[in-house]
Amino acid sequence: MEPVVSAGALSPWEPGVFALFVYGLLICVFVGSQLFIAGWLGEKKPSAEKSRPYECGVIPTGSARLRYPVPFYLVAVFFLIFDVEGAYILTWAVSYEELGWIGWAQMSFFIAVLLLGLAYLWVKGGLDWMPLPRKE
Amino acid sequence: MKSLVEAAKALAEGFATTFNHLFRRPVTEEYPEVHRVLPARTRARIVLTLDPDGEERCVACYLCSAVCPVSCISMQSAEKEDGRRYASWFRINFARCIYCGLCEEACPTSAIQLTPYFETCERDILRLVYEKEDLLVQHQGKDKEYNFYKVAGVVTRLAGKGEHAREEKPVNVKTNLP
Amino acid sequence: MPRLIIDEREIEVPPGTKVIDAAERLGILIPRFCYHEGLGAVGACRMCAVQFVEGPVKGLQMSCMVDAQDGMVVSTSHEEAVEFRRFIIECLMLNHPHDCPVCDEGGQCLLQDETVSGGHGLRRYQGKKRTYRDQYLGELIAHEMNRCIHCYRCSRFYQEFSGYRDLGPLQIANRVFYGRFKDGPLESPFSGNLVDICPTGVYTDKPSRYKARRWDLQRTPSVCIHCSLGCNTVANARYREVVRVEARFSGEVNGHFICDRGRFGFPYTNLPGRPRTARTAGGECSQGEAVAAAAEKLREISSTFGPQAVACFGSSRNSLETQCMLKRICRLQGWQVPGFFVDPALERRVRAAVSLLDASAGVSMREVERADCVVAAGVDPVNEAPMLALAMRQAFRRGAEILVADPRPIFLPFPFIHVPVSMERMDSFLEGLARLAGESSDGTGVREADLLSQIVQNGGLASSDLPLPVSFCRALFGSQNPVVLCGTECVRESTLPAAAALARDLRKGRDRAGLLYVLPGANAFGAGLLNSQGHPGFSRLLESVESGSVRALIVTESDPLNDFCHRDRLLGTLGKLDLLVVMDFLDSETARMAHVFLPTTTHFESGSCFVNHEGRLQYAEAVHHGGIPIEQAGGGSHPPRVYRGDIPGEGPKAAWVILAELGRTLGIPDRDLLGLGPWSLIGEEIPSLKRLEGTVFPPEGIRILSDGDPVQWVQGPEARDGEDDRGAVPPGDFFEILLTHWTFGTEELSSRSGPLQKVEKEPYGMMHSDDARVLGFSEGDRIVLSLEGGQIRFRLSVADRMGRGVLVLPRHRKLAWRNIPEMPCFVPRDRIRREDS
Amino acid sequence: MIMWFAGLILLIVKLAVVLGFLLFLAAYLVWVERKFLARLQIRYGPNRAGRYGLLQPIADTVKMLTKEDTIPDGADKGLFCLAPAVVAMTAMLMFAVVPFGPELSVFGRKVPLVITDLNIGLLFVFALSSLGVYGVALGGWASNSKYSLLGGIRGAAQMISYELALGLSLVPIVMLARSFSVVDIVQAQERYPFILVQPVAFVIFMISAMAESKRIPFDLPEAENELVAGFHTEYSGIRFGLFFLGEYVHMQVLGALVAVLFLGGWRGPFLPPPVWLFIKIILVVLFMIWTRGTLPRLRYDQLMTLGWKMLIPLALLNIVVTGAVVLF
Repeated sequence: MEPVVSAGALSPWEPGVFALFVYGLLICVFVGSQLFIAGWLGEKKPSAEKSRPYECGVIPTGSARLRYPVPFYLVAVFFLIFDVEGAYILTWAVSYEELGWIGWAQMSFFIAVLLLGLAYLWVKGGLDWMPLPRKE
Repeated sequence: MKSLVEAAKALAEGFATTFNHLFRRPVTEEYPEVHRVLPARTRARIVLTLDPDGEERCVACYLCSAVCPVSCISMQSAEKEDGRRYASWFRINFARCIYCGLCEEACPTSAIQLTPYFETCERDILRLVYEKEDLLVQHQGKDKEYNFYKVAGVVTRLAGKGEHAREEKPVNVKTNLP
Repeated sequence: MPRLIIDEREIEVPPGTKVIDAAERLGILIPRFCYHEGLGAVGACRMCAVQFVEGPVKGLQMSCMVDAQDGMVVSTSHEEAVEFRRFIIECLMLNHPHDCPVCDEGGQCLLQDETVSGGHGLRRYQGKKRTYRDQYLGELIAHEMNRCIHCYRCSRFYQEFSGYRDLGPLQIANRVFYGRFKDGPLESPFSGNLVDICPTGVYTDKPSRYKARRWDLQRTPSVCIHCSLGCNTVANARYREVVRVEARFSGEVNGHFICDRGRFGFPYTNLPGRPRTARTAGGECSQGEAVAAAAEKLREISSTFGPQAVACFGSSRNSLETQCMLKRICRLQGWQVPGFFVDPALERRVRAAVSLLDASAGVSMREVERADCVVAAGVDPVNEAPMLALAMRQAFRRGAEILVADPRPIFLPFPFIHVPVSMERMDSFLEGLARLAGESSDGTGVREADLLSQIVQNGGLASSDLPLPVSFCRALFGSQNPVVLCGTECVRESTLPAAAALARDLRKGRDRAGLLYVLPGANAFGAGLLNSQGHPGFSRLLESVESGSVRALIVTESDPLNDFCHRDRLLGTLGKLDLLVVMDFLDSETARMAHVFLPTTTHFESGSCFVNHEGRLQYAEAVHHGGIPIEQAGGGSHPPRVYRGDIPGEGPKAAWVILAELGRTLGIPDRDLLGLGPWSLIGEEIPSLKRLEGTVFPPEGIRILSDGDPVQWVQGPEARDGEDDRGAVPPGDFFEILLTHWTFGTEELSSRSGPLQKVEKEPYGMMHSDDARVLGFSEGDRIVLSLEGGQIRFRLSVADRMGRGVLVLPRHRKLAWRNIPEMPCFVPRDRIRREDS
Repeated sequence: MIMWFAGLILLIVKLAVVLGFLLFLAAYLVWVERKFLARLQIRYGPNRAGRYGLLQPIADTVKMLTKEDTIPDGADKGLFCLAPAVVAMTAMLMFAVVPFGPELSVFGRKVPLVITDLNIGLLFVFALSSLGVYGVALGGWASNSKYSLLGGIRGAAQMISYELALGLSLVPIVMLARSFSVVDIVQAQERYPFILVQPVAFVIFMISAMAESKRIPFDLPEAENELVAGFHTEYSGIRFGLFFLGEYVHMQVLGALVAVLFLGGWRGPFLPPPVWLFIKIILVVLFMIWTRGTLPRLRYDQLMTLGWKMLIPLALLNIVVTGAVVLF
């Protein structure tokens, strides 16, 4: 594997970070110009009705910054855990050949533990999106 | 496992169905070029019709405006010289009308009728407010025969007291004869 | 107390209650056509049939004809009864025309409701329908006899209830016809009630013909302001226009009915000429600019000439809020105390009336109906307060003896004793009656003949004028519940205490003896309450204007030029003012003279309080929000096709709101004015009404005369200064001119009503036939009355049953009565002559 | 130095062509989608703007540019304006690592037909894909509208959930190619496309990709019949357009990734390599549209169950099995 920033990093001939930088710049220019043109061409007739948040004709009451339902929070936490674990798997994936069967066994154990964790969440109801009717 | 196979089968069936649709002829009728002939009872633009004698049928009884769920009909009734009740002005706001046909159903004189003509679009919303002169048409619409004043029993130029259909001569209140 | 069961629910009702009423108390509305609570039962329509299952009466019976009795078990939804009623409605509909779409009753038609609710949807009868020819019944009522279902309500109301005979049933059997013998306007001033009581569309309201359906109307409880009785009405508006006024039931005031003046008098609020924009000398402007201009000028005048150089003037048609605000502003600004009457004597009479009424004496119209003996002094009920005549008729129908002492020719729709006592002698006549009552209550032997001769002497009557039958005296002495009615319009000031004294004397040894003053104007009572002291009287005010000590006059909803006798003098005086501010909803002459004019709303447009003759505070709710009627805004054709955010002609505001704005512009803190709100405002100005603050206003109003200790509401009139109310009768050959009201054509607001202008009579003067003979006049002669103010021309009518030496003239708008210099007015005979053609 | 500038100009031209093509394709993808979907539903689809409605994307662009751009009361202005840009830019940036052909020789120098050949190409894609979530979540939150908020939260939760499955499904590919570089992965498919050896990974990736791009049947963040338009309810004009553009570029990039990772990328007989890539992208995208025309929207709990209880365990097992098979 080469280092991310190679010696020819600033060369426009290399498909490296410099090209990515220029590409990003181009995208910024494009989006910026779109916004500018729209701001210049767009109609401007503001009114109280228009700027009222849409609620199907009902005049909104209270703040729209509501508290999130708990399941979303749980999803966020699970994602955090599994994403971090995913990072370990990915690092193993590029070097599995060097690590061989031992590495595979270790990773399988790791994945098994991960699956066990998932099963635990599952059994505990962490993945149930709504309170299910409890089976008698 | 079995359910998995079934699910896959169901999915495949679904995809196949939509895929088959690709080769069917579209059912769309391309509206401005193709004008479909609408049934006579299609509920669209409202008209005020005339009775067989060629007089306005509307007696401005306010029933259509009462029954209108969106309150798009308004009028003022008045009396003509000959005793006919008529609408001195009659207004339908087609910007509000939902073409439900309740006015037609409520009309006791068959005056207000819905026609299949629906192309009433305007750029200026005020032009969708139709007055009586815009609404009146020179025919009887769907009901060719009915003539309210022939049966109503009120005195008009058509008929006096006791001269309408199925009416006796007026009672002579000052006679002793039976 | 009979207990009975109706539809499985038990109820106890007072004896004599009809079953139909008992059911209504339970909330069960039995179908009916002929039965009417105000008219009683006749059992003509057969619609209220119910099944009597158990008890003293059995079988199918008319619930309006059966008294509730113990042990009755009634079923209103019994199969047999329902079937019977279905047949009845079908029979009633046999001949009914097919004209609901063009019938004005449609939408408020009892027949329609019962037909639909009874399930009669299809006519099975294939024969010919009976028809009638309709009659012309005048400009108020339209007649369409084909629709009739022969319930007799109209003839019962017209003949039995109100006592007029020109409309009634003709013919027999299936051909019964209700109408007049000949075409012609109805004579009764209560004919409008036919519209309300007719269960179908035989009688419909002609002025509002085809204007609107019931469901389109904005309806709100209102109060009639065309006389002091304060009858309850329902105001109906549509398209920013009041289109109809109907009677509203009030158990205490008017019962079920109102008079035609109240019913058809409203069009003043819709007149095309009604002023809608403020004006200053510079022309039309906004309300705010006009207020600012007035305030600036007022500030200037009061800083130059002192605050006493500003005077205010209201009227008895002001709402109570306006009167209170006017008084408040005057006090806070140090202006002159406001007056409400152009006639100082009338002002004192009203003040006296208000002070003499207390809870133990004052009676409502309902109590007049229950009286068993009525003495009316100086009052002409049909002309001054029509519904009072109807109340007296109900008393008569229950057997009351009625005596009217008045020099004017009096007509009442029932037999009564008319004693044409002159106004001058009225008090002594009443005192005589009081003495009689007092002496008879002693129990000592009373020689009636002596007493009668005493009355004759005291009343200053010729013996031929006194057919005062002994039976009336007996009735008065023997009555349990006598009522004394007294006018304020024409009587002398001393008559009011005399009437009160009579009532007081009659009260001895009885439960109750009522006293009722007919006041001049819808809110004359309020004016009397507020006008306790300090106001100099209108003629003094005019003098100070003439002398220059009063420079500015603020007139709120009042037209002195309409009410004041001496027109030329008033015109000249108003012309001398530096500033004349007029607030009004009428296009009055005074308004046209104003330097600053501010349009106001009528009581139909902003809710207002009015206090009626018995001190009943009633609230008339606003029925619509004002603005030029759509019909006028559209110029007759369809309404304008433009969007606009405002209402055209919405400039006018309630007079008290404008006054408050004026006060605020003059620097009075807001919390002392509008910040108070109407109720606190009234409470602040009339301390006795403070207790009303925050109370829920009951529909029948609040009687502000409290029971218990008679409250001295206002200070009585100050000692007579002998200036205005001239005591001495000129000797011999003088005629006293009595300016009276007529039912139609004299009252300020209703005389602007188009329909009523069509039915009002041409003005004529009245004189005793003996007087006419002496002068060589006869009925129908054109007479000229030459006075200092100018000439008055009128047609003469002679009568036998009236006082001698009086000339009765109506305050009719077509009569030049304002040429009379001042009231009371005595005219030498030689000033009255026949006009030679 | 001259070479450097020449290279720079060449680079800019190349990038502009690629970006232009990307945007053009995104715009016409809208047309393709509407047309294709219409035929699936026995309709014509757009046929008014130009022949066969071919000018429709241009008309849409003009409309979006000239429409009034409203910002609702109480919105967080900065974030509200930023959100659509984030969505559009991350989607476009993702394309940077997709190779669209073998190296080309210009002025004697080799010009690679890829914008940037990062050795962590796949991780770059994951990172940007995660960044894109911000656009949705912030847009929903900043609008001060309840519908938007719900859409935003749903979008965030859905995208992070499927991010996992997406990432894990590619581990076998990485194992096979032994590199994160997308260029290397294409190179590794010289003999056979990975779809043949990794069908399970392909299925997982396909499903996750559709969920990532919030397309039916996974369009819960904008579910119009319950949330009006979800996180972009309050957006109008070009800001809405950027969201839209982002979505279609995202679709295209995901199509390209499928092509590159499983279908051999630009490889193919007869036709030039970029055309092959183009054909493959279009095929994948057409399949996504076909899915849209066929399947109804999932319920939210079904969505989560599919992601967490099926795809993730399956992807994990696939890794273990692949590892064993490859080692063996």
